[in-house]
Amino acid sequence: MNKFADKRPAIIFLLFILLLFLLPFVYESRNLLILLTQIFIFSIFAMSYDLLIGFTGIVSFGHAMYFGLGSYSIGIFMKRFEPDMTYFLWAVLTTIALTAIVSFIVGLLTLRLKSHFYAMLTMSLAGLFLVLAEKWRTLTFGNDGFTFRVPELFIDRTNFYLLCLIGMAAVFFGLRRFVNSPLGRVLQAIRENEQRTASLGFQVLHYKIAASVVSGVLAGIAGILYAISLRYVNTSVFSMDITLDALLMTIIGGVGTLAGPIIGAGIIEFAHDWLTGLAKEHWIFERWIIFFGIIYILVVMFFPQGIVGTLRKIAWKRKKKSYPVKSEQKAAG
Amino acid sequence: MDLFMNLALNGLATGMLIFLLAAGLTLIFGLMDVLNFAHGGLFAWGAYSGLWIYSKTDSFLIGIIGAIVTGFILGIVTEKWIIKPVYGNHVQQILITLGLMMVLSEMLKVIWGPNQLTASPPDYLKGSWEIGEINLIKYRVFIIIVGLLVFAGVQFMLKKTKIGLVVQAGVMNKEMVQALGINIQRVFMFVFMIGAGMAALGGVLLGPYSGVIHAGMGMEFAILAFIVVVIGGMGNFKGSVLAAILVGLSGSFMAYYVPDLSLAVNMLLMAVVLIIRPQGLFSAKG
Amino acid sequence: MATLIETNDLSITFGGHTAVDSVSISVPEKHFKSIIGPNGAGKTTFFNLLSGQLAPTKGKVFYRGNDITHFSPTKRTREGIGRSFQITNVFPNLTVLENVRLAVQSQAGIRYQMLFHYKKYRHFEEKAIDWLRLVLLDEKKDSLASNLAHGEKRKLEIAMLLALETEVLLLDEPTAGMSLEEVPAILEVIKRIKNQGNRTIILIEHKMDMILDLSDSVMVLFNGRLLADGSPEEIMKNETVQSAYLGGHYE
Amino acid sequence: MNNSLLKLNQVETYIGQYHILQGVSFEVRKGEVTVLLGRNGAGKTTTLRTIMGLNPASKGSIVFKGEEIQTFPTYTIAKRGIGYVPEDQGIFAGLTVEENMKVAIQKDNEETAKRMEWVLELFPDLKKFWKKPGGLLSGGQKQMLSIARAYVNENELLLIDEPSKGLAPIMVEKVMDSIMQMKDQTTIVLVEQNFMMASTIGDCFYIIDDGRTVSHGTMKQLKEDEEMKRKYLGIA
Repeated sequence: MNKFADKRPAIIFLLFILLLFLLPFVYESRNLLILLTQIFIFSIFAMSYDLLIGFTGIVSFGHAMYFGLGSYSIGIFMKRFEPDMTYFLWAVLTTIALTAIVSFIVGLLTLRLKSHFYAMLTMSLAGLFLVLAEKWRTLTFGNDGFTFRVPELFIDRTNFYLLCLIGMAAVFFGLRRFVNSPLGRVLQAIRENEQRTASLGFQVLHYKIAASVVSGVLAGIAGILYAISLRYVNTSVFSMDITLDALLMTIIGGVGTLAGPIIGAGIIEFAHDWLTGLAKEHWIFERWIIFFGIIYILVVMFFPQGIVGTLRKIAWKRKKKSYPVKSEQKAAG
Repeated sequence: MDLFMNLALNGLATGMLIFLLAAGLTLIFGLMDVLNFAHGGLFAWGAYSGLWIYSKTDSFLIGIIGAIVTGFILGIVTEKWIIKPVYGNHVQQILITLGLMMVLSEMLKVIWGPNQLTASPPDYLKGSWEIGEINLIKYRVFIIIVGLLVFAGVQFMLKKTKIGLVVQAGVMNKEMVQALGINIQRVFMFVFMIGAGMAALGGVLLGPYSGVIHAGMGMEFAILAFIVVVIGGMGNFKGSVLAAILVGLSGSFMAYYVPDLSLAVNMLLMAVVLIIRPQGLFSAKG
Repeated sequence: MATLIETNDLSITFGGHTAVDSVSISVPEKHFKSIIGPNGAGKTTFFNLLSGQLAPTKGKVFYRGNDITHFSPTKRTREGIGRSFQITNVFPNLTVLENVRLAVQSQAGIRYQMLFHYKKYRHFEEKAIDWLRLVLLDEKKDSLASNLAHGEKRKLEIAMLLALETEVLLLDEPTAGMSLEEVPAILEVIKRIKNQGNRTIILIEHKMDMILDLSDSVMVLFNGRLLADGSPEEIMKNETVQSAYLGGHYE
Repeated sequence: MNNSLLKLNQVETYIGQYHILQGVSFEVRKGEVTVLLGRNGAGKTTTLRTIMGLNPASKGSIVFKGEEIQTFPTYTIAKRGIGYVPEDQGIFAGLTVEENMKVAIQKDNEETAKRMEWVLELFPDLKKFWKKPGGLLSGGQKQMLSIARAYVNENELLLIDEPSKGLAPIMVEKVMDSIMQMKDQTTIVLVEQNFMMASTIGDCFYIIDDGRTVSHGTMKQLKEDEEMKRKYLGIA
């Protein structure tokens, strides 16, 4: 029974993926397709963020820097060289290398800094990348950004949709395996009690760096897909708003769960789309982020585990109620 | 000489504005162990509300007072509803104050529109004084004087008044302050209010100085203020003024000589300080 | 029996105050030793010297005849000296089983494996359950640690310590902060460990009945000095010990 | 019981999950020095902290001058007239002796000024180091400052936690002398491990063991009762 319960979310998720996979073949709506593509991309980004905040207990306010590195890598390769698959792969490799190096350094800093400082420092570092992108005009065209062509394969929206869907599924299952691996389990132990983890004989810093690097690389991948979807990149990919998106999605969806960020990304992108539509009726909806800001604050205050976490807690309580008598008796005896 | 003076004056003025923001951050951190990521939002609110009042009343002075009052009110509300429920939980504090920052900036856009607004100093602060070769821009001198007055005022409060001593005592030992019959919650609120008021004052002063204000200015300056707080030593009030001047001056000179590196240098300085001397450059405590 | 742990002239000074003053003891294998002493006698400090949390100002610590004075706590744990703390220290939002499993994993040296699911290491789980059984906590294996009663948390902590399979167990007041009703359960657990007969245990405790019941030998610390060391019966009769305890600081 | 100043009835306190006080009851009579005895970790310090509201009681009642105070916040309790000298003295290290006293003063009137004079007479050392930061004082001077701070207000009850801890014998005597002098003016609850000091100053005693009050009586009785000393303070 236990085994089944463990597998159940994966099975549900697999069915869900299958449905989404079939969607473009049965229902033709360009807008929905684009919206869903966006959701997949941000799901990857939010899951990578959750690996830090939810599984390792690290609050980073600079996640946009990895995202931006990915976006600019692909943009620059496509613009400077040929928009074909070879250079696409080069861009991916470059992204992985750059994000791995940066996240390794940032991970090293987690050793010394308390949560406050770490959040501040990552926020500032992301700010630094933003400035860099603005100033290095020969490469980035500064604030205006630049458009670029993408490999033929990705021009077709359906193809790209499927690629992003597969990407999301792969990241989901990959991270699921990762957080359930012996190493991933140690990350959760660190989140719960860092000193104790160390006193069990684990080198806490190594684990934090590992989490930082994996998370950074995945965020970079999300950045690549994002830039391809727009065929355009500008400095906004390094902005605080990108980090805030990940934060909102993860927190509202539920930290420390992988389904949470996906659900969060879905809710926020859908609501964003819907509210922007409403903006024609009333201008206040253009400021949709204000609603999310308020919801986010309420969630942090009252449901710090988000939607998925709260549901899980309720389920947990119900399960516990079913056999409390037995365990009480044993404890007494 | 003229250039040097101008850059120095410019740097000092910027430094004073950053100081007004950083001083509140550092006091709140020292006493309450809360790092307020929404502090920049209060700064931006000061700018918008102050300049709005200025435009309605045609009096810059009333605008400044209005900004400070706005800061006080927002500070009290923030402390009571946002910070108080999450005392002692660092992660929640960080997350919630960042959320507040987001809401505060968006609110500005809702009320005053998403575009940037222009601002200029009142007539009596326009232009400059010429002293020999040197050209002193009045408004910059004005900012520096206000900044110094605030510094002196807060310093006086901390050293010479009962409430100031209580604030300092609270930084050292909160429990004992309470055991001596003082309601520390009220002290927290007071400090938060003062900090927010200073941030709002900084905001309204910035408007005519830079000529434009926009909703994102809070975040921009908040990052500078964080740098200052780190360099000055978290919770160290005097350190924050020195660090603010340092950052202001370096920004001003760098912006002239190597414009592309000005922000990078400050960040780098912060990173180095965090790694080598996390307690800050000007902190005596190990 | 062979000597397992030995201290030689062990001392530590904090700013002029000598917290542990020239303490030399030797503990044979499979021995159960208790440390008693009044407030501020230096018991926990002495523990910190044994487990490596503190480095001595003077003197040496030997383990199996090797000088381990300068080993870090992590290294000592890996060498075979494990300790529990006075303050409860578990992973609150992980299950009881997971708490112990992590310790088993560390003991097995599986530290950076990230490609396989943890269930691949099924034997870790079985081992963890064995440890939980030993501390009478196996029924609660699927509860979150944060939902345990205080006494149960202490048991969980002991299970985690046991799972590291260290030769030596340093137990620092395992009954601290516990309701009287919870104490017998802990006593039972410690008895079980002792009866297994394969560990060397050093215990700090102030509950005398418990000490007399369990110990092979008792050492008394007073103002950082070793006042007496002997069988429980000898200690009970010792005049110096009694007068020291009765507040004779200034006599 | 007209002269009852403070009464604890079956007080229980948790610190986190730790059930530290499991039923503490005692009564303090006006003008007396009540000594709390018991071994390390028995709950004496927590008892004082619970009275002050620093570790609030989860069960039981604390009555001070006829009023139940167990739910009050710490500062209200302090204002009701209880002064507290904690185990670590709680000196504001960065403030001078003068500033430490200033923070403590609740009412700035003539009465306080008089008390201040009296306190400084009691502890001439404080006057000598008036402008010196509290953190640079010696252990004994810190202890005096802490007591002075609690005593400068018109407190009817002083809670003093192990004033002899970590002090040189000469300092212990000084502190003891000062407490003896205050004894005539105020009621005191004293936690003390030093039995010599406790028995000299104390009028009556309560023994706390494993978070419960297990025994009490007059100091004279305790001095004569070897069995009691052995059982709760000793090792047998």
